[in-house]
Amino acid sequence: MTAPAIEGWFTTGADPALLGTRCTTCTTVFFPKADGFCRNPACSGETFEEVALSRRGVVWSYTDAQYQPPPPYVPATDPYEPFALAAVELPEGLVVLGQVAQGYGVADLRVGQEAELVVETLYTDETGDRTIWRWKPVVELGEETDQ
Amino acid sequence: MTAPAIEGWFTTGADPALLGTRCTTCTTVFFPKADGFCRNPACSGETFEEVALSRRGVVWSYTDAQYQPPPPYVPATDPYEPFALAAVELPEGLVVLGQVAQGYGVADLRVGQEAELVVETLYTDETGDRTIWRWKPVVELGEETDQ
Amino acid sequence: MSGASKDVAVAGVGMHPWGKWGKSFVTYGVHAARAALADADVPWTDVDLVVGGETVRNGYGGYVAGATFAQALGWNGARVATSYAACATGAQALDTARARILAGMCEVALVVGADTTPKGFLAPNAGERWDDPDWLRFRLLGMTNPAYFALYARRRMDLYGATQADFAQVKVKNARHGLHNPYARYRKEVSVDDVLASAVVSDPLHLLDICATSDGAAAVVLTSVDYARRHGIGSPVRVKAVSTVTPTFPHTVMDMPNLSTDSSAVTGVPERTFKESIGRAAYEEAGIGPEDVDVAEVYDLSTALELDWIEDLALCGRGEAEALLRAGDTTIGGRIPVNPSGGLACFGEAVPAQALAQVCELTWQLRGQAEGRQVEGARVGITANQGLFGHGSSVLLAV
Amino acid sequence: MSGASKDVAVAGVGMHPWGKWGKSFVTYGVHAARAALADADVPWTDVDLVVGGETVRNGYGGYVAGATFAQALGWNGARVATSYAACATGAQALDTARARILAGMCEVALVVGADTTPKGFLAPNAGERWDDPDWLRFRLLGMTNPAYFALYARRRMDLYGATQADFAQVKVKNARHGLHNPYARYRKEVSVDDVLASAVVSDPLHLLDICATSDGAAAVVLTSVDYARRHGIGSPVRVKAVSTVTPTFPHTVMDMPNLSTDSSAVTGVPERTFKESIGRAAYEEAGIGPEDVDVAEVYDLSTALELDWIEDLALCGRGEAEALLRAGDTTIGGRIPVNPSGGLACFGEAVPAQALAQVCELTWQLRGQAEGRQVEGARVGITANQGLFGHGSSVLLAV
Ligand SMILES: [Zn+2]
Ligand SMILES: [Zn+2]
Repeated sequence: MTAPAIEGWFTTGADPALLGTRCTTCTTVFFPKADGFCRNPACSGETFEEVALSRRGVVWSYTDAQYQPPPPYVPATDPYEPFALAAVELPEGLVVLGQVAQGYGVADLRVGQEAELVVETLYTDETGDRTIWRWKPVVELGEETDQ
Repeated sequence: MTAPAIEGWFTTGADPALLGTRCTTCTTVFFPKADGFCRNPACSGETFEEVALSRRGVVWSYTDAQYQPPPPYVPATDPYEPFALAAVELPEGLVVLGQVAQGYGVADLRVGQEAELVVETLYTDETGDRTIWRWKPVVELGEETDQ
Repeated sequence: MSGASKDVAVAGVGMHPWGKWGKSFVTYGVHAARAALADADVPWTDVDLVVGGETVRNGYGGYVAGATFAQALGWNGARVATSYAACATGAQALDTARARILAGMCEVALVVGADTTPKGFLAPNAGERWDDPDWLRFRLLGMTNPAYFALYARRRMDLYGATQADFAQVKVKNARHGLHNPYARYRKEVSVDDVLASAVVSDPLHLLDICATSDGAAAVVLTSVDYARRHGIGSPVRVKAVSTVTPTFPHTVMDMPNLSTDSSAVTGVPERTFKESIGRAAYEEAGIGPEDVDVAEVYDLSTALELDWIEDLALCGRGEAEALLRAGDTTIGGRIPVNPSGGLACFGEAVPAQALAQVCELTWQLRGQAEGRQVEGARVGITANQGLFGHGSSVLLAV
Repeated sequence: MSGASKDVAVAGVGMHPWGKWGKSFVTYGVHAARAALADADVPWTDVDLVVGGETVRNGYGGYVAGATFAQALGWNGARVATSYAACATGAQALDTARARILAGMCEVALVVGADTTPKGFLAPNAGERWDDPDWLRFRLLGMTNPAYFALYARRRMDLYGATQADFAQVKVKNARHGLHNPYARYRKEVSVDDVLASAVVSDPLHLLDICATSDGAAAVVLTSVDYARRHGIGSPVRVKAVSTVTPTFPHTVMDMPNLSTDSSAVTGVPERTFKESIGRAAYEEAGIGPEDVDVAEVYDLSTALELDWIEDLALCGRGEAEALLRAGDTTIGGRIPVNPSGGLACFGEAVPAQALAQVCELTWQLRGQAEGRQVEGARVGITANQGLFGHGSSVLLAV
C-alpha cells in the first residue's frame, strides 16, 4: 500500500500540494502546520484552518547528499544513490526544503529558477511505498527532456 | 567465577575494605576514588594514592527498598526480595552508602549503631557471582545470633 | 548597592494546571506565559528577555527551552537564555532574569518553566555509564529517590522522636491546603490513616508520603521597579533575594544521587550544612530574617523533608519542626504556614516549573489573592528547594 | 548607565588543547579553568560565581555542568549557573556572569565550557520523534548539517560569483593562521588543490570545507573592573557587549534544523536578517562600529560561512567578502584579519567551549600575546556564532 511518509503534510492527487495552516486572526500561513498558538508576535490567535500551499515557487538554494545520511534517514536503495535537495520560496512568502525529483541533480538547478511540487517514493518498507513531496525543476520550453 | 560488580572499589579478602584515594598534598580521603584534581578547594593537588578505608563505622541512617528498583538495578531473585540500605559514617569523616548484609533489615538498625563492612553476592550473571560491599550491623556481645 | 536598588518587581505570574495531560511541554509553557503576561497586563512585544527553564527529557526543544518558548510566542527579537539546575532550575532562571534587570540590560523579562514527565519511576537513561553516580547508585545499590528521602526521614525519627504519624500529618495538612487551589493536581482530603494504610515504599515512608511526577508549567514576568511604576504597579511584590549557592567543602550530608559524602577529617565540618546555607544566603541578601517570614513554600518531595526544610530555613530550631506541626503552627491560620499551595503533595513534581510555581503562589499570597488558602496579612514569603549535584535555591519575596 | 560602568574585565583566559583525547569533559574543563585562574592570578577561593556551558551528550554531569565544574574544583560555596544555547552556549554563559557582575551580585566569575564529542556524524538521539524537526529533517529529507551549510555556499556562488576555489582559499588562510596555535587540533598547511581534491560532501562543499567535531575546553575569568584594578590589572581587556538576541518574526532565512522558514506575506520582511541583527546588537550595546574592529573570530562551520559572517558583521558590504578574501584583507597582516586562531577549520567544533574559545583568542590578540599569529596593534575584536533554534551570539572586546 502506498502512503505518505508523514501524515497530513501534503496531498497526493493529480496536483499535489503541501498542507499548512492559516491563522484565522492574522492570516499568516505556517508550514509545517502550526497549532495551539500563532507565532506572529503581534497576534494572539489560537485557531487555524488548513490551507494548501502554492505548488510552484522559486529556488532559494540547492545542494545534494553525496554520502548516505545517518538514521533516522531510511535509504531507498542499496548501494546508496546520492540525491539533490532544494529550498524553494513560495508565493506565500516562506521557503520550504525538499528533496529534488528523481532524475534531477544540482546541475539542473539555479537560484531563482522555478520549481514545482511532485510526490514520489521516499523509501519502501514492509507495508509498501512511503511517499514524500519533492521539488522538480521547471525546465523552460524547448529545453524539456524526457525524464 | 566470582568477581566484584565494579572493579577497584573494594578488596575481597578475609577483612574486606573499601578502596579510596588520598590526596598526597592535603591528605584528604575520597571514596569513590578521586583522580585528576583534588576536590578540597584550598588544595591544588593532582596526585593521589590508593587507601583502604576503615572497615567499621557508625550508622548515619538507614532504610529499605520494598519495591524492585528499576534498571540498571539487577534483581538477585525472582520474585523480588526487599533489602535494606544504610549510610555509614567512617572514622575518615565521610559517609558511605551500602546495602545491608543479608539477613538484616531496618529492625536491626539504629542511628549511631556500629556497622562493619562485608562482601556478599549482589547478583549472578552468565559469568558467575557479582559481589558488592555491604554493611553488617555489629550486634552487642550476648545478642549475637548465627546469621 | 542600596537595598532598594536590588529589588525587581514581580509584575505578573501564571500557571498551567498540574496533571497528566499528555500534551507537549511547549503548550503548557506558552499557556503559563500568556497567563503571566495577561496578569501583568504587559504585551508580549514589550518583553526584552525570555529565560527558559530547561527540561532534559523532551528532545532538543527542551534543551533550548528559552528559545522554544520565544519562538512559540512569536520571535520578537528579545534576548534569550536557558538555565538548568535540576530542581532549582526555575529559581536559576529567575535569577538570570533578575541579574539582567538589575544590571540595566533589560526591563521586562519573562521566565518560563514547563515539563512533560514520563510515567512511572524516574530512572536513569539507558546504557552503561560506569562513571555516572546517577547510574551507579541504581546498579550497585538499588538506591531510588525515595530511599534517599527515607534516610532523612529515619534520622528525624531516631534523633528527634518523629513518628510516621507526624509525617502523615504533613500530608493531611498539605492536602487540606491544596483543596481550593485551581492549579493543584490532587484536590482531596487525606487522613493520617489513609497515609499509614498506603504501602511502605522505603521504610519509614509510605506511598502517600512521597510526591508524584506531573506535567505542569509556571511563568513569572519580572520587571525593573521603574518599569512597574511607569506601568501603574505602585507596590508590586518584589524579589528581595534569590539564593543559588553551592555547598562548601566538605559537603557532609548524603546527597542524591551520590554514593558517599566528602570527608571532613582534614578540613573539619563547615559551620552550616548545604541546605542551611541556601536559606541563610537568601536572608543575608535580602536583609530580612527568619523571624520576619509570614509564609513559606518548601520542597516536600517527601512529607518528612518539609520538616527538614522548616529547620533549614531557621523557622524553628533543629529538631523542633514536629512540635510546630503538632501545634498547628504550619497550617494556614497558624504562626508560620508552610506550603499553603498544597505543595508537591498536591502538585507532584514538574522539575523546571516547580521553583517558579512556588514564586507564583507566594505572589498570590502577598497580594492577598490566594482564594480559599490565603495566609492573612502575609507580607514576606520564602521558598526553598534542592536539586541534585549541589543545586538548591531559596527565593525571598516581600510586598 | 554610562559606557564605562557597562564594562567587565577579562582577568584571565585558559584552554585545554582541542583534539580527540578520550577523556571526560570534566577533566578538560577543570584544566581550562585552572589555566584561566592561573592566568588571572586569582585563587579559586576568590571565585564567587561559576557558570558552566552545558553539554547535552555527557550524562547528568553535563546537564549541570556549572555544578560539575564547581565540585571538581572543590565546593567553595560560590553561586552557580548552567547555560545552554547550542553553539552560542559559551557566550550565554559569559553573559550570565557579566550580568551578575554588573548587577553588583558578584565580583569574580569563572565561566567554563568543555565537551567530549562522539565519533562520526552528529545525528539525533535514537527513537521516533515525529514532532521534533531535528529528527524529521533526517527522516523525511536526509538533510545533514553540511547540507544546510551547502545551501548557503551555493547562494554565494549563484548570487555573488563565489567559486569553490574561494571557499578553499578560506581553508588555506585559516590553516596557515592556526599553524602556531598551541591549542589547535590541526596544525598543517593546506593548499587550494588539497581542498578541491577532497571528496564533495554536499555540493559545492568538499570534506576540507567542513569543520570536524573535537574534544576541547575553554575558560574565562570575568571580574568587575574595580576588582581588576584592586588586583593590579590596570588596563584589562574588557567585555564591551554580548549579543544574545533572538530572531524577529518572520525569520525568513532557512535555519538548521528547520524544514521551512516563517512566512513574510502578512508582516513583511524584517529590516535585518537574524545573523545581521546579532552583530548589530553587539555594536549598539558597545557603542563601537564595524569600522573600529581590528580582528574577528567567526564561526566557520564551513569555509563559505566565514564569508557570510564577514558580511553579517558589516565588515564589508553584502556580496563583497570574496573580494576581501582575494585581496588578502582577511589574512593576518591584512585590513581585517578573520580567524587568526585558525578558527573551527583548525580546532573542530566543541559546542559549549567554542564561543569561549573565541573570547580566549581575542583576549590574547588584544593583549599582544598571540605568539606566531598576532594581529599587530589590535585593540577591538568581535566574535560571532550561530546555534540552532534562534540562538546566536556576538561578543565585542576592547582594550
Ligand atoms: Zn495570527
Ligand atoms: Zn588535596
